[in-house]
Amino acid sequence: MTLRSLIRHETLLALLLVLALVVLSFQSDRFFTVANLLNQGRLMTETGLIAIAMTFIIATGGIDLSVGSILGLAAIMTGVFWHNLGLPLPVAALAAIAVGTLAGLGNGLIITRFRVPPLIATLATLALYRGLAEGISQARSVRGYPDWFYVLGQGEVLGVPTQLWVLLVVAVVASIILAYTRWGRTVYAIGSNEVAARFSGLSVEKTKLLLYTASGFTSALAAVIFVSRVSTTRSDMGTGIELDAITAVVLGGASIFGGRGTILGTVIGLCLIQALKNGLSLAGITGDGTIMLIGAVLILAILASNLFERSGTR
Amino acid sequence: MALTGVELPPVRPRTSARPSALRRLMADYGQEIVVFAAIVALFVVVTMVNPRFISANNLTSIFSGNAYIAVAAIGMSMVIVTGNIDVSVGALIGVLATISGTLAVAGYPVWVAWFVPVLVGMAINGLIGILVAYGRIPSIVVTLGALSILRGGLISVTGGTWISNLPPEFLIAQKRFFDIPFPLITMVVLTLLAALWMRYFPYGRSLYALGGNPEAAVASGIPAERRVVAVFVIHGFFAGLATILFATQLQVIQSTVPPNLELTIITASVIGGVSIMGGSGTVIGSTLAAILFATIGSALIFVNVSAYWLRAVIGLLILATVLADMLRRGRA
Amino acid sequence: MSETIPFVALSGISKAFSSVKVLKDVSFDVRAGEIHALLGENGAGKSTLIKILSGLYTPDAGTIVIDGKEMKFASTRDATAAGIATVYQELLLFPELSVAENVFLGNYPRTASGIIDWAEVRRRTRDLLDSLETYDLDVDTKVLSLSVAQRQRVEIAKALSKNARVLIMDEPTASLVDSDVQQLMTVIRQLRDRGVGIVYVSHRMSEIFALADRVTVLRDGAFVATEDIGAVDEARLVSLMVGRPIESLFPKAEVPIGETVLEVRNLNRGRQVRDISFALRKGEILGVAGLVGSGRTELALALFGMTPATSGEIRIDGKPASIRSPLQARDLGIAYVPEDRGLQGLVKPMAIRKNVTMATLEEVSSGIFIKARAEASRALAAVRRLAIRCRHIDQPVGELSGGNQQKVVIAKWLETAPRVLILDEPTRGVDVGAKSEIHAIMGELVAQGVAILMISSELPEVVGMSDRVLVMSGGSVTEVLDRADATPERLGAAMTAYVDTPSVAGGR
Amino acid sequence: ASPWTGGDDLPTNPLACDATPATATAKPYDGGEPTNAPDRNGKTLKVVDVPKLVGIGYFNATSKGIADAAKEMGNMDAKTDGPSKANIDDQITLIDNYITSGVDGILFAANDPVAISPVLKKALAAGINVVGYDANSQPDARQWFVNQAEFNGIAKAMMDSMAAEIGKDGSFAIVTSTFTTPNQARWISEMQAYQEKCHPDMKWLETVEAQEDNILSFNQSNTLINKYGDDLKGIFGMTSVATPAAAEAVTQAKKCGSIAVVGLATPNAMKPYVDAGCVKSVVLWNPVDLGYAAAYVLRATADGDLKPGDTSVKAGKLGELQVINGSEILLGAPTVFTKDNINDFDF
Ligand SMILES: Nc1ncnc2c1ncn2[C@@H]1O[C@H](COP(=O)(O)OP(=O)(O)OP(=O)(O)O)[C@@H](O)[C@H]1O
Ligand SMILES: Nc1ncnc2c1ncn2[C@@H]1O[C@H](COP(=O)(O)OP(=O)(O)OP(=O)(O)O)[C@@H](O)[C@H]1O
Ligand SMILES: [Mg+2]
Ligand SMILES: [Mg+2]
Repeated sequence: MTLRSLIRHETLLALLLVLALVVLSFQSDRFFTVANLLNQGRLMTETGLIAIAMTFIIATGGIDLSVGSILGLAAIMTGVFWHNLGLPLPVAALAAIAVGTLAGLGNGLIITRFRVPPLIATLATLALYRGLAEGISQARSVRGYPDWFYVLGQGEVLGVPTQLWVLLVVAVVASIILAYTRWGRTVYAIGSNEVAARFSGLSVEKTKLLLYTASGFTSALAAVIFVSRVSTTRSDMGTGIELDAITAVVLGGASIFGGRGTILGTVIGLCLIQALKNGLSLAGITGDGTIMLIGAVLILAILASNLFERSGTR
Repeated sequence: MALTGVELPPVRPRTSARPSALRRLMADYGQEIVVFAAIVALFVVVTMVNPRFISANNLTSIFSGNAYIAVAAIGMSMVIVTGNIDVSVGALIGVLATISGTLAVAGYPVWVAWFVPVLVGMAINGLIGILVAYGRIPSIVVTLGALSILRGGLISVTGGTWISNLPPEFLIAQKRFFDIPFPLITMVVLTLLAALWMRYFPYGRSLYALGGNPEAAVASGIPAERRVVAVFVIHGFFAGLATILFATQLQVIQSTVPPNLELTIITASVIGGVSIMGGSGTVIGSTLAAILFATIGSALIFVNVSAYWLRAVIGLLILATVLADMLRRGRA
Repeated sequence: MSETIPFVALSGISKAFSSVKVLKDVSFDVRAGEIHALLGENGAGKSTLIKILSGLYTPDAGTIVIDGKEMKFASTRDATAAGIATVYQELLLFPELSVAENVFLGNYPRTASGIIDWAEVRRRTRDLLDSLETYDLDVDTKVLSLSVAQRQRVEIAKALSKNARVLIMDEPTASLVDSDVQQLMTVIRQLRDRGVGIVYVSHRMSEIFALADRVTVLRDGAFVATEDIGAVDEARLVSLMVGRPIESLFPKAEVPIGETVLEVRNLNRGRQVRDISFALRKGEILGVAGLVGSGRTELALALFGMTPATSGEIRIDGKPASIRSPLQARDLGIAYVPEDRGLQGLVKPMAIRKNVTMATLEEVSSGIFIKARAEASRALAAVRRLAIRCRHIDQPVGELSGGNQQKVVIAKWLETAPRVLILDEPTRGVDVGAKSEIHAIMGELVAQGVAILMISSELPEVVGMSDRVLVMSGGSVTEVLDRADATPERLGAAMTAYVDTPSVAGGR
Repeated sequence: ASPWTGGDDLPTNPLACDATPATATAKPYDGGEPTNAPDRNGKTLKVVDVPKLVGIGYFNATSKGIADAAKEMGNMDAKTDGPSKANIDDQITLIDNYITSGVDGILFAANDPVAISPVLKKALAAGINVVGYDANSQPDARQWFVNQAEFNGIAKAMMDSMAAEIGKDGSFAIVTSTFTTPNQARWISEMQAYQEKCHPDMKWLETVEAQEDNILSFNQSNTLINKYGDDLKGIFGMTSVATPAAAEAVTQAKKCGSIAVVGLATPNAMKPYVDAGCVKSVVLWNPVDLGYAAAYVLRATADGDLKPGDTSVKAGKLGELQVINGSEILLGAPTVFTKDNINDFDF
């Protein structure tokens, strides 16, 4: 039943995406072009990376609100390591990713060791990590990176934006892990019944620790891409990105109560949101109109899929 | 009673005495006590550094400048107690403040300008509640959507203009009664009323039942759907009252609300001990937590914490409160 | 004793869930002052019928007549108003609320000003609990810290508080030990004598014959028969329920006992496991008896590594073993089928296939990837071996009947090929048919050399299935009896021994 | 210890303490050029205006100026679309979309000078005319930048006003939006440099952040008043949100006359306080004029009337505006509003 309804939601969402693409193409002839669509991929990479890790976390019934702050912290650290400590840029970027990963590990430890509910734990670290970014940076930006660094955020590989490759690889690997491996199974088991998972000898704590750490990692990876895309660091980078990522994940059919969710769904959700943002803008609708519409789509998509599910099983 | 008149089996002496009053207080209000202790500790420490901290003026600004957050957190706490959440309340307060100010400037009687937003807040949240209860959409999804709609709508409609030239009698948050600022009175009275209601009225208790075990609540004859709608409407009511405090504090009304206002309000609720899983927590806790945040914000300036590190220290203090609570519960 | 005009009469009741017919044209009635037992296999539709009677579900067809008037219940509130109170099968309590509040939630005593009279709530709860001989349960503790059995009493107190004319009890004794059952039966008889009509569901035959005035049997959602208790015997009832006769309820297989597999010495963990020593041998079923809170489950959890022991020694095959997590326990060949199958045993929304392989994922994987085929064939084999009745292995376990759910949990742990199998209340809430099947499975397992530690609150089961019985009280072992010596009297004495002075027991 | 360590590490350039104007060093054009821009001379231009954020009074005023200019010229279609939070990412995405949709010109006020530059360069590469106002990008990422007032000019006006009110040894504090907001950070740096040079005895107490949030600005101002008591003589408001909130805090604390408020703000928001005598001077350029000038500069650029190397540009009713710093166009000196003139303005 769950499997069937899951597929049903994603089919519905995919149809919605196709519909949106068709309608938006009629609104502007500049929308459905390869260049524009690839460019949209560039713009959604950071949110996409974070949303993929968030899918795992939400599927366990958890949540990570601190991703935006980790992004900010890792962005700052990239600059600090390179500029202030004089590390070579690749090393600096890796070190910054390590810091972000550690921040995620911190979340994981608070959640698993102290049994703090994820929402509360990450609300607290949302403030803490952003504060660290501000404190460490002392409100200074680091700019003037060498040109090769911009390949990551502004360049292309085989005609496709570099970071889109990164997103693609991460998405494929993540969907294989979630769908076909023991870890994926463990994630769903934890999300559906954590106690039973523990009684079945699954390593609940280790899995959660790993997931929050992975979420820190993807946030930090997104940070480096972000820095490369905008060529500077700011401590307020990524503010509010957690809500964008969560929106994509729940639009993609993951249940906020855990036990349900797929990477495919999240990716379709992500594309739908990005297509609406871009297509509506090209059609001459301003940003505030667009976010209203995205809000409505979110509610209606979930409502529709609820109705389908109910009519299907009753 | 069911068994009166029936011959009961012989009563054996009770083997366990009731735990001491203190233990029970700690069990029932542990988190509230932790937060309260944190506030007291902050006051003591900061006052030692700078005695002006405890001056009447500063107390007034700490309490009344942030009272609207505490008032909004009352409704949020009720929503969370039922196992739901609302991430759109910040945007809602912005919308309601704009409505309130527009009415006041348009020359309607001030009580109209105060209470129309309360009604609108109840109506909008009622709609959210209906989607949650009857549409069976998780509240975080509905309110994420509502957040976008309200935020976008506010800018679309107002174009971002500020409302100024507010009539002086509209600015009730600046008034004092018995020399106590109105926001402070409102915060205390509403918190106490809500706390009593949630403790002593069956309707209030039913919210805990619903959050603790929805199926059991239905089996106990509690109409779950209606209660969910109701709790969102009540939350809208408190959001409306919070708006009155928010909108009448200054002589202008900004059409953008403080960034992350909803997160601040949710944080106040959960740090105050409202379980995010639903079913437990009190509004006294959320009000204390709102006061704690306000105190921290002011205290750090008083003890000259570098402004750059301010947010990090706030984050650490929040984390410390959370961990203290977990240690108290022996979970660590 | 009772009038012949029924107080409540249901007729022609049908109910379907998503096009599966669960009740088909069922008729049932309750008279004032009678105890009417409702019998049937797992999934026969007893609970569903009860939920209709208590206003939780609305029937698709059929009528409910109370006191001669036809009624439609929109919610449980209407049913309560009509004088019907229910103790549900799944414990429906509020973990974060106090005992007293749980009892009176929904119909609080109020003061003149309309607010809840908490003093009265607590006083009345105390009286109700005392009437159930539950003197040691503080009315102010939160329900989340109570054991299953204690929660059961709170449920009963809750139903009693409603001053009902019809009291429905859906498997109220599933988690009670014998002495508690006796106590409860006394209360039920007293209520009957006051003219309350009682609907009683239980899978324990002895209780039915001790209590009931009439019995109604359901099978596959259909009405089979309503009989006076004097007109039937146990064999007849079983065959009415199952549709075929069952030879023996406790088919104890005689198996040669081998060498010691598990040896426990001076094990301690908190206040519930004190200085416990025993040995378990190959092919042996060691029953564990005790009152509620005697520490049986705690002992199992310590052996299984859920709550690792703080001191003492565990030896497997004579070698000392350290068990700090369920994973370690599994690798040492220990399996644990927990007492709360919904919470601890199963991931209900997941398919049977996935539940069965949950403890042995490595074995159906190559590297980190799960081999879907290997998994399916294993699950299928398990379903066949334990005769789990399901549509297909991809059916969510939540849709199965209680007995079949229990078999899935057992199947999951059999996949690990355990050498020591700990069964905690293996047949709680399981119907006679499935119960005898589970007992048969236990017989097969010991024949293969598995050692079984069986915790059970049902004394006949303990006596019938065990080679030896370990009796616990207050966290300590008070007696180890051989099968021949394990009379209910001796067990009862050992179970209550030292209970008032646990520190003495701890010193053994 | 230095009271202000924020900012961007750029050198400061305090003006002379008296009224001597800055010596303008001539600098060659350092702006960018659109690639293969079509001939837009006289044609109707489709223009998008992307402010830092929508929903605050200041950018409403600049948008109004742009709209006014477009109406006056008759051959410009201008539309404002900005992020709802002052967020670089949203701003970049918006501009990117408008590049794709094919506008002729982009007017922007950057949330971050560096972060916005790649997307602006992309716009130039697509042949779009790009002009900034209020908050600059890197010079080569746009053609012209309309500078409302030079940073050191603002700093001087603010510090001199404050010194006049609280005396040469008064103590003051600052309420700003965030330390990472580039314009505010530059102003504060210039203020510090100018204060050290020209008002060395004044005491700089501290700088607090208050986002673009008037309630927080009000609370922070209150905290400053309570913390320093009589030691605090003046508060600077660095944004049009913070200044009225600071004035309100002083008013409600009944400290009018003993605590001076000086700041950047729109006159409308400040009228009540200026009229009540609580605030003596408000510093600002006219943001409506700023938007108006930006629209004219864009038009002139598209028409080819403003080319690299030019030293001035005609901007409708504002007359000739001077080119400074290579590729910036100066709106003029900031206006100091007082009780005498504040009611002459409406924005
Ligand atoms: N809410 C529901 N949705 C779908 N199917 C249900 C639902 N509740 C019960 N069923 C199905 O209806 C049938 C009857 O269930 P019911 O709980 O009434 O059985 P029961 O006789 O009480 O069994 P047990 O002895 O195990 O308690 C079972 O097959 C069960 O799976
Ligand atoms: N008197 C009591 N008060 C509160 N909690 C208790 C009490 N007795 C037992 N418990 C709790 O109930 C749970 C089960 O207890 P335990 O394992 O000791 O019981 P058991 O002998 O297995 O009996 P049963 O399984 O029938 O409940 C444990 O979590 C224990 O802490
Ligand atoms: Mg049942
Ligand atoms: Mg037990």
